[in-house]
Amino acid sequence: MNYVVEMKNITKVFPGVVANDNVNFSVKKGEIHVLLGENGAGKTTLMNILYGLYEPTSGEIYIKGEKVEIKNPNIAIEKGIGMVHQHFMLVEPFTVAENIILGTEPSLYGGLKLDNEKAVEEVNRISNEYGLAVDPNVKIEDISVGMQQRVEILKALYRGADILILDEPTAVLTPQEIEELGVILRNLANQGKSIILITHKLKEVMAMSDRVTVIRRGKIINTLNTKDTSGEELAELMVGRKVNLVVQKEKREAGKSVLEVKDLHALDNRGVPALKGISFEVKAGEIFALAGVDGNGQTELIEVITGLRNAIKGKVLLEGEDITRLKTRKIIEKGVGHIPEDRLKRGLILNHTIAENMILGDHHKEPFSKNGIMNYDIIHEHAKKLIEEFDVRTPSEEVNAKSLSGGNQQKVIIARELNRDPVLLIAAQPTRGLDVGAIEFVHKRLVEQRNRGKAVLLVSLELDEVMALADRIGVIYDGKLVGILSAEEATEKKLGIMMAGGKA
Amino acid sequence: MERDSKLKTFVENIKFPLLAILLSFLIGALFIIWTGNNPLVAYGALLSGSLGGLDRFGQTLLKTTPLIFTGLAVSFAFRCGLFNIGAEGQYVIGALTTVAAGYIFNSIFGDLPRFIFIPLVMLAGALGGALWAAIAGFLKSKLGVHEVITTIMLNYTSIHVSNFFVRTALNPSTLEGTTQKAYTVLLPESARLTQLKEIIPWFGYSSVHTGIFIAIICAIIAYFILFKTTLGYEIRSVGQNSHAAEYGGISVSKNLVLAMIISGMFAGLAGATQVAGLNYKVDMAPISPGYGFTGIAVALVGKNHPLGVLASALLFGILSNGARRMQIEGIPKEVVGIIQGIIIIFIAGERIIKFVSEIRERRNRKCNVEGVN
Amino acid sequence: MLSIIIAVVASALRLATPLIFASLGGVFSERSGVVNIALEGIMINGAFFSILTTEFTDSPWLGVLVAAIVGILTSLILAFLAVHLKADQVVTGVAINLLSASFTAFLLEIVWHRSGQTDPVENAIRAKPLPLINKIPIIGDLTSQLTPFVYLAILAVIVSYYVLYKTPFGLRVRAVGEHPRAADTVGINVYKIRYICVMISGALAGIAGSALSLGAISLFREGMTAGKGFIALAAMIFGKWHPVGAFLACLFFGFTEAIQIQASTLGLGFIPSEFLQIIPYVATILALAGVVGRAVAPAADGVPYEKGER
Amino acid sequence: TSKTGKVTIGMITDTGGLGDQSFNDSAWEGLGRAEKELGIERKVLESESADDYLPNLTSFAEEKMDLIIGVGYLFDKSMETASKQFPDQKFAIIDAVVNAPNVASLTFKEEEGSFLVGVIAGLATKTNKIGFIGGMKSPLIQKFEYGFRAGIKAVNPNAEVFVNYADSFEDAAKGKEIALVQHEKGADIIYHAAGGVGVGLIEAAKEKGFWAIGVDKDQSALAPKNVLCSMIKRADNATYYVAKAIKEGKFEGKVYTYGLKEEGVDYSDKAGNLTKELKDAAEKYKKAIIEGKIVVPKTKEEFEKFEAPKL
Ligand SMILES: Nc1ncnc2c1ncn2[C@@H]1O[C@H](COP(=O)(O)OP(=O)(O)OP(=O)(O)O)[C@@H](O)[C@H]1O
Ligand SMILES: Nc1ncnc2c1ncn2[C@@H]1O[C@H](COP(=O)(O)OP(=O)(O)OP(=O)(O)O)[C@@H](O)[C@H]1O
Ligand SMILES: [Mg+2]
Ligand SMILES: [Mg+2]
Repeated sequence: MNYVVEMKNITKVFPGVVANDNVNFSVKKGEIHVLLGENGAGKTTLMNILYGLYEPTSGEIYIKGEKVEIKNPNIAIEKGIGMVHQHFMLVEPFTVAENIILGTEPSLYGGLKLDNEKAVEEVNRISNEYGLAVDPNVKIEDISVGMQQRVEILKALYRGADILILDEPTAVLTPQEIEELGVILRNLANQGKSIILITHKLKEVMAMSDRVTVIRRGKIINTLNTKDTSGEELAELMVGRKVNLVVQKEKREAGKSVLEVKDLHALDNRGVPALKGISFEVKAGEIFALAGVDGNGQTELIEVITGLRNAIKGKVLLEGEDITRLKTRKIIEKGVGHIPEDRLKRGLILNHTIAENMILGDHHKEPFSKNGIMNYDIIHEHAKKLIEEFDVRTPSEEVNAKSLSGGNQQKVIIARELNRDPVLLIAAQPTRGLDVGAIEFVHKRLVEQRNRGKAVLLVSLELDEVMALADRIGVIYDGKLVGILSAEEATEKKLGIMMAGGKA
Repeated sequence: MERDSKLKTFVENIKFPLLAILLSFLIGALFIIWTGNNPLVAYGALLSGSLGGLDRFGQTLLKTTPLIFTGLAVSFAFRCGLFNIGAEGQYVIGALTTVAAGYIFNSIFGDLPRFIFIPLVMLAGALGGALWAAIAGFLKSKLGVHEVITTIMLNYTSIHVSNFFVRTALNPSTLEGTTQKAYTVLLPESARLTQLKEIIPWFGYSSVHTGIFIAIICAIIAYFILFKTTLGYEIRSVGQNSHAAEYGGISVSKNLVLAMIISGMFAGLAGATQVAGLNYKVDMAPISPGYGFTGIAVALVGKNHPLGVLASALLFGILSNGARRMQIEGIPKEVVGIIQGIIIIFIAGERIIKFVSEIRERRNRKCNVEGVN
Repeated sequence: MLSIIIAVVASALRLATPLIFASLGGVFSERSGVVNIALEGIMINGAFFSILTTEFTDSPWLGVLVAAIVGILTSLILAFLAVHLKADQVVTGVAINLLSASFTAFLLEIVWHRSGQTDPVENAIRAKPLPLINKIPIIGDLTSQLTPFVYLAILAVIVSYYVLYKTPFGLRVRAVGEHPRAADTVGINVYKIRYICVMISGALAGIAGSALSLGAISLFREGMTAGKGFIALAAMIFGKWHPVGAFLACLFFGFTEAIQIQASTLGLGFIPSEFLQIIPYVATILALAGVVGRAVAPAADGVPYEKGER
Repeated sequence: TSKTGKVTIGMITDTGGLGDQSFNDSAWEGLGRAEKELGIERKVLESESADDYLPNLTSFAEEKMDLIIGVGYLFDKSMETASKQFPDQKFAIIDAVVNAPNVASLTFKEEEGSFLVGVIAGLATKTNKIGFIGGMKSPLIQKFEYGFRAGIKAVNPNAEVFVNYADSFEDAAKGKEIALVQHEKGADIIYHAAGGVGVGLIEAAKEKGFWAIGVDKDQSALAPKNVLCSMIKRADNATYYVAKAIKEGKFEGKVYTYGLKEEGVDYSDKAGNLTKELKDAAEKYKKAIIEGKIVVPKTKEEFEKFEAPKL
């Protein structure tokens, strides 16, 4: 057989966890092969082993038929393996070109001088060759996530990768970008590159891949040809039970207005206007979704509503009361729950225990504390209850949040925010990086919240999610609201046009 | 069951520090031999000089007292993500305000009863340190000025500020009309801390004073604040991830300033107890006594845990008081400095020990594999 | 008046010189992600061994070389513990400072059989008028008051800038300090880069020590660094972890100190001397608070790199 | 008395420590002489900080030393406490007065020695500009300053005197900077009373080729060609004599003042840099002071009132 990658009997043990258990996994030349599995199944671990970041506890790897020991990424790169990581590996203050050439820099005078011109040239060359347009001279911190991902792919191609691993590449992309990525990947595959794609999104699996390998709790369940299977079957293999992929949601009359945003203006971190007069309202008993391409003011909007950023003009009203100038703590107390888009930066304190994370924001209130004294017995009981209720996979509530997988970290946050029973729940990318089982769970919770007469503001880049959950959909573009559609009138096409700034 | 595992982690926790101390003494022995001395004699002197009898132990506690305070100061700030190199300066200012308060209260109210006067001057010292630290905390939280620089700069500044007041406003020549002195007026008798030997005669000639109790109480308070109160929760949250803390409705700027103030209070109390328990005055000095810097080491060896600080301060107290006896035996006092350095290195690099055992393990494993093949 | 101004400028440059070397050392180390509190200790070692070498070989430049080598050796302790074993970098630095102060005092005892200070070496590195240039009016006067260390320091700034910002090596260093995992994934050996940078840092701090002893008072005294390593660290932060920034910050410190020494000459004698003493420190704080503003450290500064951690 | 049965004397340095090339060393040398000549045993404790003074005193007292000497005025309060705590223990303090029956206070008239080197400087200067570098501004160091300035005033009232305080007794580099700038301003002779800071002065003198005047001990060994002379303070004599008194059982807890008359201070010229005229002038003034014809000022106020008699 013409396998470019064969991983045989790979086992990887972390203290307390068997992340990969006797895994066999192979990839053919020129195929797009999806590695599918729920959170914490061991996908990233397996790929990190292939890329030389982890040493396997046992097992063998063959690349193009040759047995190799991949001790470090250098060897992986040498063997033609490139990897785009789940969390991007880009140096933020560096330019695109600098990031791409890093480690294999073109130079003059025998390495004594960086050849910047050559670097830019090279980047332009490969970017043309593969149809991945980037501006080599801008800094990473100034470009969108989608663009950053292109840089990551270019990084691998620049190093001559013919086996490309992408770890959840679509989690942060807009529908258009996902579509573009699909085209790019197919082109690359047609040029003979082999692609390993990690994802939880069944729709993408079906659309993009040639074959699928399903992994569950560290073990390989099966490898299938995409055309011989279905989303439902994959979902079931992945979580080990039947999954309901359609959100159940009956119609409901919205109540009075809970959140009102009026002509809001705000600046971003660099002092550039990010919100340019945005107005909308979210009513009790409805899910109002804010769709839009990343970087159009969503982050700033949420920060202003939750008191993390100051507005320069305009008002935010919660149940009729002006909360524009209130501090975050007051806003939380008034009943605003917030699932932040960046869980590592905002949502969790990684070196605190899960129990301590479960009370962040409520730590100063009874029963968790009284007169400034914490009650750790209650805090631990509380955490145990939520872990049980939200199915957080962890040995105990006393481990640090750091040691949880991405999906389970998200569950901790959701548990905390929902448990507070907020009148307004702001959910920003609440299912980013989650597996179908977990997504089903989160979606159910959001709908439940709405059904209980609470207001939900959903901010998502995933049109599927938006359309499945929302009662009304607003589209944000360049700091302004392009328009608001009801769930009935919204179609993927209409929304896509609005997200690009066009009127529907 | 739970108790059992707690005991286990406790043993785990102190195993490496103990090994580190042992190893450092072994290496220190080489240096002692190098100077032509007998390490057994030297270490005998070190131990008997610091632990041989209650009076010597009293002198050890005397050395330990300020180190507990500065160790607490450094570790408390650390918990909020602040590196307080400035315990040194806060100590100096705390000592100064203690003397000043002693004079001022005495001249306003006359002879105050001890149970009022002592808390008053302690408070003054704590406030002095707090104020000095607050400058750094405030600049950090409002203007983003790196606290390492401000505290270094404030250390130097504090010495000159102190010298200025010693030379002028607080000098006996100004206040009592004597000739110019190189130190301040003395702290009134009733503001002075009781010597332990007055309560327990066995402490003999030692000068240890009730400041040691204040220090221990402060360690317990620090522990309580950090791990049992919402304030501590907030401070630790800001220290670990200020973005998440902010998201959880915790004011980053408020907690940065608060942590710095509390840290400064501990350092200020070091100065206050040193003045009220031992010196009764502040000298004009070109440099400060270095408790702030040793406090960094104390905090780090104590793993930034208030109770760990108690233990590590005692260790440093034993070493530096024992050094006295070693000096009398004619062994260069530098050896003790070397041992202290090596202890910290080993504790910092507790993985050195793990590393060595790992290498051994790996070698064993290799042998086994080869054996099988 | 002119001669006073020249004297102050010369004084400022001389006072800044050891700081410049040390803070460049700090820049290298911290740009790669290793906090180097040990500058102070490395400096004292450099100061001691440069004098020791000069005493026995009568060659001061050999002394400077040995100071650099000893600096590297000392920094290897930091590298081994902090980079290799991922020990806390600050703790390790504090330990090295303590150890170095005691170790040099100990050796002083062993070699010279005394404590306190050595005798001055005959052949130190002193200010010399430069041929030809000393004929130029103002510049000649100025240069005749500068030691070769001053020129060496300025050269070191230029070279450091070039290395960090114009070479592939520099790009890697900065990448490792910002995002070590990203560097690792493109095959850069994070540990190797950090080792090299810490060693460069050690060499520079060692030279800084020799500039303090050989370049100023031509003998070794216990405690002669007197916190200069920490001031250098402050200068590095002040200069935003940039070689040129650090250089300017050191000059600033040099000037404030020189002016304070000259206060009476400059008609400031009526101010209590303690107030003049605090000028450099207060000025630094004010400058940071008002003018320079927030300094942002390399993102991974002080964080040990674990290969297999998420 | 030690195990060996010898008379044992413990000396405690101030924070300057041994090797200060100054009065700690000098006091220690005096005991060294006593060790050789009188067969006593000497022990030393170096104080890391002022907080060590009392514990060091009590540690020696616990050892039952025959005499404990504290070097430096900063010992005064701790000495007071210790002398009360150990009424049977004999103590001596240098540079300060402690009124207790078991404490001998050994003080010096630094202003008198400084006056003589002031006379020498005032006569030797070619530029008519002279420098003084003090350590920390304290009453003790001001005795040096005003004694020195009085000496200059006596022989050369028009000479300009630059005075700088280093605010340190340690920072030699700063001493060098101060000296270089004083020299740049024209000073060709600079005197110091600044401990380790003075090391920098002497280095500057060597580099630039001007005269430095040493202090406490004869410092000409540091730069024989550039140390004009030194004002010496015979702490060694003081400790030697008090050791002798102990040995002979004649110890008295009173104040001893060592001036020119008592050979407690003097000027010294081991390198032989002083010309005959300079020496003669110095001797002339020395005699006048010993005879009480001149009372040397030790403070600013006294200095301002001071009028040198024509000799
Ligand atoms: N460095 C590590 N140390 C300890 N445990 C780890 C480490 N990395 C991963 N694990 C554990 O190994 C298991 C597999 O994790 P991995 O990241 O491979 O999952 P994943 O399939 O990529 O999940 P996700 O979809 O959430 O990214 C998890 O239980 C995780 O907690
Ligand atoms: N990650 C951080 N590390 C260090 N300091 C920080 C961090 N984040 C914030 N700060 C400090 O806290 C200051 C204030 O932060 P923040 O914006 O949260 O408070 P604020 O809203 O301005 O305070 P207040 O509401 O009390 O006026 C910042 O200027 C900064 O100095
Ligand atoms: Mg993953
Ligand atoms: Mg705010």
